[in-house]
Amino acid sequence: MRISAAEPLLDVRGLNSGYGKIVVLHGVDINVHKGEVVALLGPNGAGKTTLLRAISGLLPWNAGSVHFGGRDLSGVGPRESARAGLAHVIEGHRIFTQQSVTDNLLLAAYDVSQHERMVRVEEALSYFPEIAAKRREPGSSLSGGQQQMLAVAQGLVRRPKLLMLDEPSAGLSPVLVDRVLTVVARLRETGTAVLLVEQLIEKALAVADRVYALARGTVVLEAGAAEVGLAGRLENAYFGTRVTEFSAAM
Amino acid sequence: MSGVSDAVERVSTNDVRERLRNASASMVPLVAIFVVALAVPVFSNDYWVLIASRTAIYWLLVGALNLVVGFAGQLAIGYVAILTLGAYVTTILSAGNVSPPVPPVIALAIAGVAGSVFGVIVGLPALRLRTFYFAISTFGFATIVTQIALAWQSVTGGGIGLPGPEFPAPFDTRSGFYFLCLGCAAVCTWMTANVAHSRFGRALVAIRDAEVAAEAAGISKAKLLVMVFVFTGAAAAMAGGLFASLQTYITPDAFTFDLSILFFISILIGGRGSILGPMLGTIILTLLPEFAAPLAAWSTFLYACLLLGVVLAVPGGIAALLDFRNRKPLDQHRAIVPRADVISEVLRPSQMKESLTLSDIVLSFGGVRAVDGVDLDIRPAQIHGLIGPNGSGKTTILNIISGYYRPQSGEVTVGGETLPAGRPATRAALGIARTFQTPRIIGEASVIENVMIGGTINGCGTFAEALLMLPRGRRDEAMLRQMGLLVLRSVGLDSLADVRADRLQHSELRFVEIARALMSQPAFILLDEPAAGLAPDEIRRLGELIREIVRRGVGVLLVEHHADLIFDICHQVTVLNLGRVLAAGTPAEIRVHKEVVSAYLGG
Amino acid sequence: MAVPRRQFIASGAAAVTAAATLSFPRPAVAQSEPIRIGWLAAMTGASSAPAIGFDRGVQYAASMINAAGGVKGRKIEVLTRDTQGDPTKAVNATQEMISQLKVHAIWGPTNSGESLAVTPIMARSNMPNIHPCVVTSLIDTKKYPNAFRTAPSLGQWDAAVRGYCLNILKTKKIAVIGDTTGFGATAANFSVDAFKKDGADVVYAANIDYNQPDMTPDMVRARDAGAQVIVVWSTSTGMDARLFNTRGAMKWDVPFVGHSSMSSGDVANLIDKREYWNKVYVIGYRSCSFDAAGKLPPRSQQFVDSIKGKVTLSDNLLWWVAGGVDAVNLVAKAVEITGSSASADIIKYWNSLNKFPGYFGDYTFSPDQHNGYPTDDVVMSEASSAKDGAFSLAPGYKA
Amino acid sequence: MIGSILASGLAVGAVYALIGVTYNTMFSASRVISFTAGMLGMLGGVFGSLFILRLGLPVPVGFVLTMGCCALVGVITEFVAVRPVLKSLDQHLYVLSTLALSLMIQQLVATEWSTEPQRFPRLFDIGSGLLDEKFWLPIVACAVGMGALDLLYRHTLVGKAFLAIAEDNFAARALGLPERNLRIASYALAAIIGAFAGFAGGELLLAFVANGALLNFYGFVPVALGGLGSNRGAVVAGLALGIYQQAANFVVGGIFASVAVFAIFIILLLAAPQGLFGAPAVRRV
Repeated sequence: MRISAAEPLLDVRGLNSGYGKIVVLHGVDINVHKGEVVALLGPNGAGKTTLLRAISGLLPWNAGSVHFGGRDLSGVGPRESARAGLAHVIEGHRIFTQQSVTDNLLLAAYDVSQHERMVRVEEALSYFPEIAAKRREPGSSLSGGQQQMLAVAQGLVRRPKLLMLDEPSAGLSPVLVDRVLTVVARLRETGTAVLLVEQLIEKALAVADRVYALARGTVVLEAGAAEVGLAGRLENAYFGTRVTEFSAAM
Repeated sequence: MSGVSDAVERVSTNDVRERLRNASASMVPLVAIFVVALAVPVFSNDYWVLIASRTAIYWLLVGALNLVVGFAGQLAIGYVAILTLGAYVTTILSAGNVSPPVPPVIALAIAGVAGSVFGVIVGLPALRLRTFYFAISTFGFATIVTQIALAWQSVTGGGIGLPGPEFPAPFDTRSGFYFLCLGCAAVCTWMTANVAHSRFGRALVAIRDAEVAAEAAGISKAKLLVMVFVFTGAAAAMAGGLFASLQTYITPDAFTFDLSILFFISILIGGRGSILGPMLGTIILTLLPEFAAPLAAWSTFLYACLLLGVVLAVPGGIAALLDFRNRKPLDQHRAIVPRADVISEVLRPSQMKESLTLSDIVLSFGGVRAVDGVDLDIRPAQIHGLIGPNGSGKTTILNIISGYYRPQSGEVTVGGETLPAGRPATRAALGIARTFQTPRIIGEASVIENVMIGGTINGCGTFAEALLMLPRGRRDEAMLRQMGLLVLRSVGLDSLADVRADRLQHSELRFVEIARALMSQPAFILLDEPAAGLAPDEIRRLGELIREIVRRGVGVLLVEHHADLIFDICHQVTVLNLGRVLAAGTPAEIRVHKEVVSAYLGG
Repeated sequence: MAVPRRQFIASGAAAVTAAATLSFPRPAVAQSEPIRIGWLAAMTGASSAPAIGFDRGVQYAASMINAAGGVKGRKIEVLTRDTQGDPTKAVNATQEMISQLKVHAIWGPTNSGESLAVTPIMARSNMPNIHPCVVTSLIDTKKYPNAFRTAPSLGQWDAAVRGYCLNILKTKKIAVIGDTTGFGATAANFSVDAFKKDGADVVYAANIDYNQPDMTPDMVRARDAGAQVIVVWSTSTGMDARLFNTRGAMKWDVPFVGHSSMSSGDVANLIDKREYWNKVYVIGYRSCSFDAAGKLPPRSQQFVDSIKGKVTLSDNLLWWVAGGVDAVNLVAKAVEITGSSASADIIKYWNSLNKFPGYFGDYTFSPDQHNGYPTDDVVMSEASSAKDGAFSLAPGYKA
Repeated sequence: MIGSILASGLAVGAVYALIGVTYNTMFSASRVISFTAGMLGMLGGVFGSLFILRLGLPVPVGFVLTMGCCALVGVITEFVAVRPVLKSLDQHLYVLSTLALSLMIQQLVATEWSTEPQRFPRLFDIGSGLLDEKFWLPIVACAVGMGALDLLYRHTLVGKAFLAIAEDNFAARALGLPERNLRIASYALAAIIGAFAGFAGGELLLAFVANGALLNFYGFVPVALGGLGSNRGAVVAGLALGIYQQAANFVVGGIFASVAVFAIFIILLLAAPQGLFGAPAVRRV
């Protein structure tokens, strides 16, 4: 376990959450430090998306705690967490197809003061020239990849302390995936922390400082992105064999 | 179905007694109410007899309408239309405005027939329209009928209306007539209760709360609703005939929309899917204005307050307040212990020798090719695992097999015989059962009832037989309940048989769904992520259960994320990616398949 | 599941005790018990205006009699039930009055829809009943020997309207308009037939939904058909006003003749110009009409003076108040003369009445004639001339 | 003749259309179809008459007060009849809760105001005959209302937020939009649209309690035929309905007119359950 002296930006402890009767997360512990990129890996149905939703307050949680920037987020809705600087880009690039690119970004800047809004929008667009060119066009006219970029841009508009990206690569061509992930790298430089849920392990590891592997609703592995033999350990973690050993090994 | 008949033979006498006890237990309060009602003329006066008659007449209609609104969940707010029709038909026939005068009793019967026809007409839009739209369309019929009554002066007397029919002795006195109404109400209640406690009643509730699961169980919404509309229409029209006689005179303005609302509201404050609740609702709403006579001016307002109060405070209605059995806490530390040995009792050795085959299936939504030329071969007595990343088309394939989606090309066959595409209700009869990713359960029904839904197609009694509780209907019930209990025992939930399903834990619901699938004695079972949300030991037991099912010759298609389970129990595994088959083979082969590992892990 | 049973018995028991406490000793035995008059009034809901007017008369008369020591020491007790114009409620209330409140006579209901439903019920227990409802079939001395009408029948109304159109306005081409309610449809049809019988030429007949925002199409048709007078059968003030406004907008000076709702105060609020209300003649009554000199008949004048300050007339019609008073007096008188409040005696007394001097009119009943109101007293009056609930006679009548 | 049918037809049609838009606005914010829509139209007329005629306030003041009061009613609707049942939309409890509330409103008006139609003030006193303001006012109001809505939705962030919530409630929340406040706001907005319709149609329909139930139905027809959630559809269908209804009044007479309307409604709906501009049904599995 890597212990850091600095108080983590995001600190999740013993989190239990789920949908109605379905408990998906069983006592999840993760943390993200300032300016750090953390990849959250794991097979489908492991609870990655659920975890992000619980953190941003889209889902209520029944046990455990979430602290962000020292603030207790229990019972805090998505709006407050967003205001606190925690931006959540949900899966499936669900942008508002009937509204223009600019409007989509303005909506993300809803709480930002009037005169500041356009500044933020331009700033976010500066990361994605290809959609900046289409700023007047409706979201429906964008390709899947561009819609994903727009979704990420929506997250950036708030100048978040932590950006949570849920499978930004889903349904994107490798080229576009790289486009999105380079942005993640740039964000790290600006000191923005990123919590990245990814299917494409190599690509995730390429940008991440640390990885957590989630399986069956619990963290089965935490490691530095650079550690050797990580792939093999992940595989085992995924397929559920000898998990106990690994968790013991940590 | 030999297995089924075995089950029937195995119905031991105490099972039957048990079943009767359950059925009659729910009848006790109803009977009690009618006993008290019988006494009304004895220790009170004509006024209260009149009010009681009115209540009985309203209940005659509401009781039947309860099947449409309370059970099938169709928002029929305009049923005063059929009341009006019945009133006018009875009156006109017995007055002889169009024909030689007919004796009122016979006129009443004819009205019943007319009502059942009209009931179907008013009801049919429910098959096509969304709930609120349907509500408004019934309201439309209500207006049309009164307007016609108003305009057709030569027959209906127009605005002045007609003197209502007078029933012959012994029904010509206040109490005589009251007993007539009470009799009709009692019969109607008995019939409704019979339907409610039959496979048809459960099917109605299934249509309301779990339509998709209902289709998978082979329930045809259209057929079922038409039968119910016929019954309800008849009852409502006869209520109209009695109403006309009670009023002694009918004019179009006697059939106010408030009346319609009263019927509708009685049911909903009574509680959906209950008979006692709506009955109390009707009684309360009919008596209330009489006790609150001085408040007449505000009656509607109070009435609305009551309604709002009920909706906000007790959405379950009166029935929920009276449902004590489901108040007592369940054992918190209960565990699901499937009894593999019982499976052999539940499932007869499957005769199915051919396999369920998908050949070159293609289905795209919009531009996206969800399934892109997939071949699949599910053999009897084998477990076929289907894995792959999200959006790789696993569930889509399940939905194609069970007939919810119509593939653009390719076909699904069993032993060379093509299954009709896009018709889910046919699958149960073809021996294909399934479970769902998120359990499709009727929360307000008991666990056993939920399970019995799965056996709906095994019943052989008709709706009429159920209505009149004829032997075949009774036997169906015995058989289904017996099977249900057996199946529940096999999945290890028999201790929860009579508990409201929505009180169960998620993991238990998964097993309830499997039990429901087993009810139809299927040759193939499609399981959609049965292990999702289950604890490790539960997953292990699930594995054993599936293995045992397969031993009886059933073919299983298992869509699962829990790779460990897949590799543990499957005979064959197919890996999908982006709608295509990435690899197929034995678990061992797949386990080491390089592409799979990378695709599955990404990379 | 025992609780529901208990609950029901509880409410059942409540019913029974209610019955017990409310039931009274039989009328015949106690001579000092109050005279109970059941009063079926549509006090709320649509078209509640008449009932409210009647009620003032009823309460006034009862208080007067009781203040004077009652009838042979028996107080008058008025038991009112608000039927809201709903026949169903009326049926319940009537049965309650008969079997539970044990009233001696019933006054009302005040509209035909309810009356049609309750009359047979009252007949069944031979309950003495007076009502002001117009529908002809309500009075049938064979079927309902207990029911008496103290107001004109539809036939009498229609006769007055027809007579005025044909004999005084001397019009030959008639347009008849009714609304789509039960009353409107019935009255209009009745009127059309009667006009035809009298050889008049009904050039236009229609039923209009009183919510119809614009009456122009019908009015234009009537005009194009050459109508010289428009007969209106509707209780909807909204529809009346719209008709007047349309006529005004069309600059057409055809007279309106018909139902008294056209003279209601509500119409005054709804018409665009005051003068649009001219040339509107509504059914009225001699007893409640000012002659050319602006004087009421002596008896009426004396009545108006007597109630001054006690009953407001400005916002309702004199004939309602007078009718209410007469109803109570008819019952009181019956008990006073026969010394009994038994149904048979009351009915017997009423059947013997000849020109009983009421404030609304002189009532005459006989065993085979229960339409008590004198036809000649039904007259037409100027709709816009309301003053303290009375109207000036329409032009053409000799006082 | 045809002229007057068109005039009154378009006029009432415009009112129906705006009530339809009221239904839509409430629906897109909450997926709830509320029986209070028609009541708001009725209240627009009643409050207008109350403030301007009975209390003698100047027209602009009366107008603003009317809108204000109705907006309040809208907010109350959201709190009392909508929010509590949002959790269980599939049970259709909203049908009951909103029905109950609308019955209360109706009863209150009947007892506290009047059961008889009351006069509505003449606002501008422009035009007569077929060009009378009572005919063109609702039509203009409909145009203005739709224009204003368009401005709101296209050119203000709040309006865009409304659209966002209507399109994808979850995404909107994830984005940090104040979903709950926006829902309250759109109920107030819906109420104002309804009140505006009632106010503009006041001279035509009068301040009459019975208009509530009437508009509830005739306002829903355009929604059903035009397609739930589509304001364009509501306007087209509303105007069509108005003309059809007035023509029916004229051709088959008052008694059968309503029969004609209901019949065509049921038939068209069966033919096209999603309405003219409606979205197709969503996949169930």
